[in-house]
Amino acid sequence: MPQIVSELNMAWVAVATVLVFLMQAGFMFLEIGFSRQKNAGTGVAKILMNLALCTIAWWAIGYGIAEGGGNDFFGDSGFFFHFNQTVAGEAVNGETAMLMLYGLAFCAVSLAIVWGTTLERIKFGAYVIYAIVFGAVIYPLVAHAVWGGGLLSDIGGKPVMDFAGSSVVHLTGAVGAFAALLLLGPRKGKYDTRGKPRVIPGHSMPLVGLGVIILWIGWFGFNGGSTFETAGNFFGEVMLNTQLAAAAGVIGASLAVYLKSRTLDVGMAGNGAIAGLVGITAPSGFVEYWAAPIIGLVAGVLVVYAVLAIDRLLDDPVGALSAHGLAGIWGTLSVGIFGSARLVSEGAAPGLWYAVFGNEPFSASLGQFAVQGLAVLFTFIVVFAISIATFALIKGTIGLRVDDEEEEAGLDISSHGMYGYPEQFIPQPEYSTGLPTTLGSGARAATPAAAPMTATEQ
Amino acid sequence: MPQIVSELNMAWVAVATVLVFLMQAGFMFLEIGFSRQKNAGTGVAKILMNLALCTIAWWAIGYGIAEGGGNDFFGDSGFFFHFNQTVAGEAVNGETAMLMLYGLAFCAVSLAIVWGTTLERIKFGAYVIYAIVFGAVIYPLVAHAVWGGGLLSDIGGKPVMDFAGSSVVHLTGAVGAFAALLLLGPRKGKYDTRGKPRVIPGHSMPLVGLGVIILWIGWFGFNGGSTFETAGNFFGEVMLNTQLAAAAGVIGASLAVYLKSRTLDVGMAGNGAIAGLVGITAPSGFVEYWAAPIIGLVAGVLVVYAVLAIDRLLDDPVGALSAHGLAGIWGTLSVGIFGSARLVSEGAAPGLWYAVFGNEPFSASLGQFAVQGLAVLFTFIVVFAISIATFALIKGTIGLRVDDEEEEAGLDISSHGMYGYPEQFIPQPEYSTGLPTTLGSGARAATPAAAPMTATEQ
Amino acid sequence: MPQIVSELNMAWVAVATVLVFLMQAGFMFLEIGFSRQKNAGTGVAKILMNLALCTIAWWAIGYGIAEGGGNDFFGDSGFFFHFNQTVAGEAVNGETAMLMLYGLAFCAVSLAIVWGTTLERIKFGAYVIYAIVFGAVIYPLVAHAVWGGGLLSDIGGKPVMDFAGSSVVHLTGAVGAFAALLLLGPRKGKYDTRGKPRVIPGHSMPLVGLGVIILWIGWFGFNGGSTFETAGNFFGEVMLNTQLAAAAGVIGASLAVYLKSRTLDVGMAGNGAIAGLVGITAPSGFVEYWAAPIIGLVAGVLVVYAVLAIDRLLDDPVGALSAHGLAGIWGTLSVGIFGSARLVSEGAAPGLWYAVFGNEPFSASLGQFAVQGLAVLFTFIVVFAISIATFALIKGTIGLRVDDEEEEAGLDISSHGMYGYPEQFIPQPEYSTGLPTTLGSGARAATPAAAPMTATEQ
Amino acid sequence: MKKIEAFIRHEAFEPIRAELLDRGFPSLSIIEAKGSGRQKGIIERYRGSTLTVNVRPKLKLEVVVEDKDKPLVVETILKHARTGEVGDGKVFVLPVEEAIRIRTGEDGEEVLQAHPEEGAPS
Amino acid sequence: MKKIEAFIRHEAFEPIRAELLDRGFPSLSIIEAKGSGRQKGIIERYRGSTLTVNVRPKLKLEVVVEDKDKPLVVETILKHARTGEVGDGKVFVLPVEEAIRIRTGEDGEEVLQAHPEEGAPS
Amino acid sequence: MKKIEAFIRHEAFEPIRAELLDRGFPSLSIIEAKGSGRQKGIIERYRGSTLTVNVRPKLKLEVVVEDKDKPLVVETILKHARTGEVGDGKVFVLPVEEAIRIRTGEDGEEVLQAHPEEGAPS
Ligand SMILES: Nc1ncnc2c1ncn2[C@@H]1O[C@H](COP(=O)(O)OP(=O)(O)O)[C@@H](O)[C@H]1O
Ligand SMILES: Nc1ncnc2c1ncn2[C@@H]1O[C@H](COP(=O)(O)OP(=O)(O)O)[C@@H](O)[C@H]1O
Ligand SMILES: Nc1ncnc2c1ncn2[C@@H]1O[C@H](COP(=O)(O)OP(=O)(O)O)[C@@H](O)[C@H]1O
Repeated sequence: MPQIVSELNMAWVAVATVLVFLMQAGFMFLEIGFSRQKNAGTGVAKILMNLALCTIAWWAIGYGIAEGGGNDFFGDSGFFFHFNQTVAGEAVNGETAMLMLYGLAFCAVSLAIVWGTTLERIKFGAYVIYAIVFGAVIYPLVAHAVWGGGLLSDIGGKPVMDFAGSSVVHLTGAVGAFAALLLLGPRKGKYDTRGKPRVIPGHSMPLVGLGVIILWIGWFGFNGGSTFETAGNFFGEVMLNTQLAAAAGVIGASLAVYLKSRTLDVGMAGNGAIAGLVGITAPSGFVEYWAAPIIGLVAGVLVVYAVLAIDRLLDDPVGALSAHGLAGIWGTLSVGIFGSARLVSEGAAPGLWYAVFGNEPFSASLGQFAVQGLAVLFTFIVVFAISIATFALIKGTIGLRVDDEEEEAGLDISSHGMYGYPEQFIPQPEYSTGLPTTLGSGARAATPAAAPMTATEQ
Repeated sequence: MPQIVSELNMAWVAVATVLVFLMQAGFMFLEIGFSRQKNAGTGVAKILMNLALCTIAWWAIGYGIAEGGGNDFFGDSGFFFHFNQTVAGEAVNGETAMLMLYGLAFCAVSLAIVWGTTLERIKFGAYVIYAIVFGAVIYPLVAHAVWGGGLLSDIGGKPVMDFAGSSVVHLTGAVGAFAALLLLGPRKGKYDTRGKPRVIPGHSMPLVGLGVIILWIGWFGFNGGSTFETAGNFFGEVMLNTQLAAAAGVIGASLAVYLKSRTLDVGMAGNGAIAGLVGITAPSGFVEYWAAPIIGLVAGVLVVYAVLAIDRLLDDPVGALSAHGLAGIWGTLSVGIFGSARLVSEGAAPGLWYAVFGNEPFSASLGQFAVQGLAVLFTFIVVFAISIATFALIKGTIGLRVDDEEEEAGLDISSHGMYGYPEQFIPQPEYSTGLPTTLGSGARAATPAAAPMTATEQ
Repeated sequence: MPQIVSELNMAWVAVATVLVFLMQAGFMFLEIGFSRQKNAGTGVAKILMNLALCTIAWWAIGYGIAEGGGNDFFGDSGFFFHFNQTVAGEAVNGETAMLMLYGLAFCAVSLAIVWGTTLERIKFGAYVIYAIVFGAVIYPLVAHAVWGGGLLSDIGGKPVMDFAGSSVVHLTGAVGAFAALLLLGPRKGKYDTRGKPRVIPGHSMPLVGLGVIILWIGWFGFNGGSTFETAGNFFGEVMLNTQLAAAAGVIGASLAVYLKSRTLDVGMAGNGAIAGLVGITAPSGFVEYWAAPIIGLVAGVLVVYAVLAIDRLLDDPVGALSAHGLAGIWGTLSVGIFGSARLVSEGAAPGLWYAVFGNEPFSASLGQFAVQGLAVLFTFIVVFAISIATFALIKGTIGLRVDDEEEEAGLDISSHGMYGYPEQFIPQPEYSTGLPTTLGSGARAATPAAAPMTATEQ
Repeated sequence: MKKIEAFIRHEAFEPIRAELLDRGFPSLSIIEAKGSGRQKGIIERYRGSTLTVNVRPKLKLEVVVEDKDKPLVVETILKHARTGEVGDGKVFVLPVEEAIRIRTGEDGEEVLQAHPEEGAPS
Repeated sequence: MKKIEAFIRHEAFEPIRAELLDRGFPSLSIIEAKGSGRQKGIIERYRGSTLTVNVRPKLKLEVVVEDKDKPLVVETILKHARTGEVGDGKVFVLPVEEAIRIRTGEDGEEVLQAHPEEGAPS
Repeated sequence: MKKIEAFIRHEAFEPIRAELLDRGFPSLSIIEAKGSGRQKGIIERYRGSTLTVNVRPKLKLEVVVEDKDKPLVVETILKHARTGEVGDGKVFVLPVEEAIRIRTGEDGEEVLQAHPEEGAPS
C-alpha cells in the first residue's frame, strides 16, 4: 500500500480520534445537567481524573491486552507502548501510535458510561481505583475478544459483528454501571417509605442539551472512524446510517414519552438520540440505509419504557442502563436481523430479515443471530464479574459511598471543598472573603477536624 | 480521477459535514441564551426534534428534489435514498452518501435559522409540521434552483453565484422566520400600550457566546467544505476569506453599537460575527482577500441598525431577520460587486468593482449583479409563499401560538412539563419530592385535568 | 512533491486550524467560569473583539513580520496578505493561505492567554489597543525568531526546538499577562488589610470544565498540526505524546492539591491538564512516549505550588502565569532534557537524559539545554519590554483599570450595559420592562449623565 | 408606624410600584418568596414521571408607612394585585415602633415621609 | 392575630407543611435566608486556599394565624424542625393587627380560617 | 424583645456581622431583597436599547434581641452601614412577643442571650 494511502487513512482516524475524545465533554454535561446544583462541580473533576487514569492504564497495560496479538483471551505485547517495540508482530510506528490513541478514546468513552448510575453519592476514590482496573483490564479483555482476534472473532467460523462497539463499548460501560449501582444503592430520598420512586430533577436542561449534541457529533468519529480507512469512501455510508438512526431515535423517544405523559420531555428526547446512536453503533457498517431508521426508532421507543421500568427498582439518574445497556444489546442483535449480504464481514451470514423476506439460508442467519447474542452474553459475564469484584473490594476498603451528611450537603462541598456554582450557595464574595477575624477562623478551619460537615460548636 | 483523490475529497467533506452539524449546537445556544430562564429547556427539545425530522424528510424526499437532476424546478430521483439507486444518472456509492449527508447538514442549518423569531411563544407542534415541509420541499426547491442545475444555474448564460449559501441557506431560513413571525406576533409585553418596544433581555450571555463561537468554527466547514474537493488547496483561500469577514463583522457591529449606545453590547458583537459570516458565505469562493473584510464590515454595521429598526415593528429576539436575512441579501449581491475575474464561475462576469475601477465591461458586471438580485427575489418569493401557507395551515388547525397563561408560565413548564433549570424555580428536591401525601396528589395530578395551568381549587 | 501530497498535508492543517480556533472557546469559558457572575458577560465580548482585531492585525502586518523571510529579527514581505504576492520568495497560493491562517490561530491563542490575569477589573479599551500591537508586532517577532528563520533558529549551529510553542505561544502570552498585571494590580478585596490573600471563587465549575476539555481537544490540532504534513503519520506520535502528558498533568496537580488541602480541587485538576499540555507543547515532536508522562506530571505538580506561591503576591484568577508561564518554561527546557536522538531537529543535540544515562556527548546536550534556556530568556525580554511599554501607554492615556464603583458593580453592567445573567440580577422582565412611566425614565436615562453608576437623586 | 407585608403575584408589582411612586411613596422593598394557600401546587413531569410542587413563587412586598398612610397604600395594593383568581395573596399589617434612616441617622416618622421631588414619576 | 416566623432547616419544611395542611392550615410562605448563630460557618477550599462562610442557608417560614391557633402551629414546627443539633433555628412570634385577602378584599381573622375543603391532604 | 430589620448594602454586612459577634451577638439572619427609595434605579442597555430597573439589590438583616440590647445593635448597624450616599437604607424595629429555640424548646429572652463561649470571635 503506497505511503500516501496509509497517511490519508490515519489522517481520517486522527479526525475521528479527536471527535471521540470530544465525547468526554458530552458525557460530562449529560451528567452535570442531570445532577442537582450541589453536585455540579464533581462531574468536572471526575471526567478529568478518569480520562487521565484511563490514559495511563491503557498505555501501560490495556492496549497490550486488547491489541497485542496473543491468545484467544488477551494480547501479550505492546505494554508500556514505546518505540522499537513490536506489537502483534508489527514494529511500532506513526500508524500504530495513531490507532493506539484511537483505541484509547474508545476505552475512555466506555468508562465514562459507567458513572451515569453513580451520580450524587459515590466516593471520589472509587473512580480512581475502578478507572485503572477498567482501562488496564476490563475494557481491553472485551475489545480483544471481538476486535483483537480473540474468542469472539471466530465462533464456529462466524465472527461477531460489532462495527463500532454497541456491545464492546456501550454494553460494557452499562454493565459496569449496573455492578456499581447494585453495591451503591439509590440516592437518599429517591424512594419513599413505601418504595415508590420519587422524581429528583437535574438542574440544567441546556447543559443536558449540550451534552447530547456533542455526543451526536462525536459519534460521526466513533462510527465513521471505525472504517480505519477511506477506501471506497465507505465512511460516508457509515456516517449516513449513524445520522438516520439518531434522528429516528429522537422521534421514537419523543413520541413514546409524549404518549405516556402528554409532555415532550427534554431529557427523554436526548436519551432517544443517544439510544439511536448506541443502537446503530454495531450495525452502522453492516446494514442498508433503510434499516438504520428502523433500528434507531426501536432504540428510541425502548429507552423510554426501559427508563420508566428501571426507575421503579434502580436509581439511574441519566438512564445509562437503558440508553447504553439495552440499546447496546438491541444494536448488537440488530446486526443479526438487518445485516446486508453486501456488507457483512466475511464468514458472517446476512440478517434474519433477508432470510425471512429474501432467500438467504435461514439457518445461517439464525446462527449469526445467535453469535451476536453470544457477544452480549460474554460481555455481560466478563464485565459484570470483574466489576462487581472491584466495587466490592472498594466498598470493603475505602468505602464506595459518601456518608449521609456529605450526600445531603452535596459532593461538591464535601469532596471538593467548594460548590460548583459558588455564588449560588455562598454569600457574595463581597461579604464572605471577610475580615481578619474571618481569615483567622479560616486558618483554624483548615484543620481536618473542622471540615464542613463536622463544624463544631464554638 | 484516481480513487485516492475522491477519497481525500470526501474525507475533507466528511470533516466539513461534522463541523456544519456542530452548528446546530451553535443555534441552540444562541436561542437559549437570548431566551428567558423560563424558556431555556424548550430550545433543546426543539433543536433535537428539528434535526431529526429534517433528516428523515431530506432522506425520503428533499434530497431527491434538490440533487436528483430532473428539470429546472425539481429533481426526480434519489428519493428514499438507498443503494442500487441511480441519482441524476449516477449510481449511489460512498461518495454520493457523503455528499447527501453534507447537503442534509446545510438543510438543517437553514431550518434552525427559522425559529429565531419564534422564541418563547410558539407551539411545539408547529416545529414538527414545518420541519417536515421545510426539509422535504422548501429548502430543496431553492437548493435545486441554484446548486442542482435548476432555474438559477443559468440565467441567460449567467449562473447565480452563491458559493456556500448566503441566499440558498441563510436568506431561506430568514424568510421562513419572517413568515412565521407575521402570523405569530410579538411576545407578551414586548410592546407597551403605545406600541413602543420594550427590552426583554435573554438570560445568559455566556451561552450566547458559546453559540457564536461554535457557529464561527462550524463556518469553516460550511464555506471551506463547499469546495467539495481539495484541488489546489482552494479551501484554504475560502477559509481565510471566512475568517477575515467574521473578524470585520465583529468590529463593524461593535463600533456601530458603541456609537449608538456608548456601551459595547455583548449580543451585538456576536450578531456582528454572524452577520460577517453570513455575508461572506456567498462570496467566499469568488472574491480576493482584500474584499472579505469590507464585506464583513458592512454586514456588521448593517446588522446593528437593522436590529434596532426591525425591533420597532417586529419581535425578533435573536436578530435572525437582520443577521441571516439582510446580511444574506448583502452577501449574495456582494458577489456582483467584488467577484474576481480569476475566481468567478465560468459564464459569470466579475463584480462591478472591477468594471468601475478596472476595465471589465460594465454591462456584463451589471448583468451579473442583476442575476444575483434575481436569486434574492426568487428565494424570497418561493420560500415566503410556501412558508406563509404552511404556517397559516398550522394556525388554522392545531394553532401556532400557546395561550397567554402558558406564555406567562414559560414554554418549559407548559410544553415540556418541567423548567429548564428546575432548582431555580422549584423548591429543592429535599422538600418537594415529598411524602406519601405528595405522591398521592402527584398521582392524581397525572390526569390531564390537573395540568399545571389548570390546577383547580382543592 | 505531487499535488495530492500537498493537498493531504493542507487538509490536515485545515483540520488542525479549526481545532486551534476552537480553543478560543476554551479560554473564554476558563475565564468566565473563574470570574464572578457580575463579570460573566464581558468575557464573551472580549474573546470576540480580540479574535477580530488580532485577525486583521495579523493579515495586515503580523504575518509578514513572522513568516515573510527577511532578516534575523523580522520578515519583510507578505503584508496585507493578497494574491499575486510573493512571501519569502514564494508566490501566494492556497497552501500559503492555509498556513497563514494556521499561524493566525496560534497568534490568537497566545493573545487569549494574556487576559487571564486581568479579569474583573481591566478597561475594555485596553483589550483593543493591546490586541492590535500583539497581533501585529509582539507575537510575530517571537514567532519569526524561532520559526521564521530568525535569530533563534540557529544559535551557534544549534536551533531552538519548540515544536508547537511552549515558549513561542504560551510563555509569550504569560509574559504579556505578567506585564499587564504589574500595572493593573489586584482585584478589590483580593488582599486584606495585612496583605493576606483572600479567596474570590469563580462562579461556575461546569463552565471551567467545558473550557478545559475544549482546550484539551484543541491541543490535538495545536501540536498534531505542527507537523504541517502527514509524512510517516508522524502526527500520530505527536498526538499520543500530547495525550500522555495531559493525563499526567491532571494526576500530578490533583495529587499535589489533595496533599496540600485534603480536597480534590476542581479548578486545579483543570489547571493540571492545561499545564501538562503546555509542558508537552515544545517537546511533543522531539521526545519518546515514556518521557511525555514525566513532563506532564512535573508540570502538573508545578502548577499547584506555583499558583499558591504566586497568589501571595499577584492576583492571577485563572493561574495563567503558572499554567502557561512556568509550564511553558518547563516545557521548553524539557526538550533539552528528554530530546531523543531519532527526533531532534538537525543540528540539535539530544537531551541531557541521554548524556547522563546514555552515551551522548554531555557538552553538546548541555549546549542544547542552554540554547533552550536562551529561547526562554529572549521571549521574556522581548515580550515583556514591548508589553509593559504598551500597557504603560494605555494606562497613561485611556486608563488601564475601571474605577472602584464600576469594579464593585461588575464589568458587565459598567462596560456592557447589562449583566451576563440578566435575570439573576434584575427583577423578572414581567415587572421590569415596565409601564409608560418606566419607559419615559428609560428614555431620559439614555443620556450618558444617567449611566448606572452615576444615577443621581430624583 | 405600620409595616405592610403583602404576598402578591410577580405581575402585580410594577403597577403597584408605579402608582405608589406617583402618590409619593417611592420607598419599598420586595423579596422572592414561595407560598401555599388555597391555590394548588404546580404539577411537573420529568422523564415520564410526575412531581407535585406544593408551593408557588410569590413576591413579598414590604412597605413601612406612617399610620395615616396605611389605608392608601393597602388600597393601592389591593387595586392592582386583585385578579379574582385564587392565588392573589394576602396583606398583613404589623406595628412598627421605630424607623431610622441609616444615611442620616435621623429617626421617627419623617424618615418615611415622601420627599417633595419624589412625588414626580421617576 | 399572630405572625409566626421560624428559621428552620430546609429538610424540615415538607413534614411541617404536610402536617399543617392536615390540621387545616394550608396557608404559609417560605423565604430563602442565610443565618448565623451557635452553628459554625462552612469551611470552603478553593484552589488550595481556605475560605470560611459565616452564614448557612436556612429557610424562613412565615405563617399568620389567629391567636388561638398559635400554640398548635408552633408545636407542629417544633415537632418536625428539632434534630437536637445546633442549627435547628428559632421561632419568633409577632403581633399582627390586620389581615386582608386580596382576592376578595375581606379582612379580619376569618381570612385566616382554614376552609373546610382545605382540611383534606392536598 | 425586639426584632430589628435593616435594609443595607451587601458590602456592609460582613463588618456588622463581625462586630456583633465580638459584642456577643452571633445570631442573625440575612435575606436577599430588592428595593427602591430615594436611590434611583439602574439603567441597563441591551442590544442598543435602554431599560430601567427600578429596584436595586439590597440585603435585609434580621436580628431579634432583648429590649435592652436594641440600642447597641442598632448603633452597630448604623456605624457600618452608613456611607452618606443615598441607598444606605433603613432600620426598622418591631415588637416580638415570644422567642423559642427549636433545638431545646426553651423560650423567653434567655434564648437570645449570648452564650459565654460565643463571645469570642469565631
Ligand atoms: N396565613 C398566611 N401566612 C403566610 N402567608 C400566606 C398566608 N395566606 C396566604 N399567604 C401567602 O399568599 C399566597 C396566596 O395565598 P392563596 O390562599 O393561594 O390566595 P387566596 O388567598 O387568594 O386564596 C400564598 O402562596 C402565600 O404565599
Ligand atoms: N436572634 C436571632 N435573630 C435572627 N435570626 C436568628 C436568631 N437566632 C437564630 N437565628 C436564625 O436561626 C438559625 C439557627 O440558629 P442557631 O443558633 O445556629 O441554632 P440553635 O439556636 O439551635 O443553636 C440561624 O442560622 C439564624 O438564621
Ligand atoms: N419605607 C420603606 N419600606 C420598606 N423598605 C424601605 C423603606 N425605605 C427604604 N427601604 C429600603 O431601603 C433601601 C434604601 O432606601 P433609600 O431611600 O434608597 O436610601 P436612603 O434612605 O439612604 O435614601 C431601599 O432600596 C429599600 O429596600
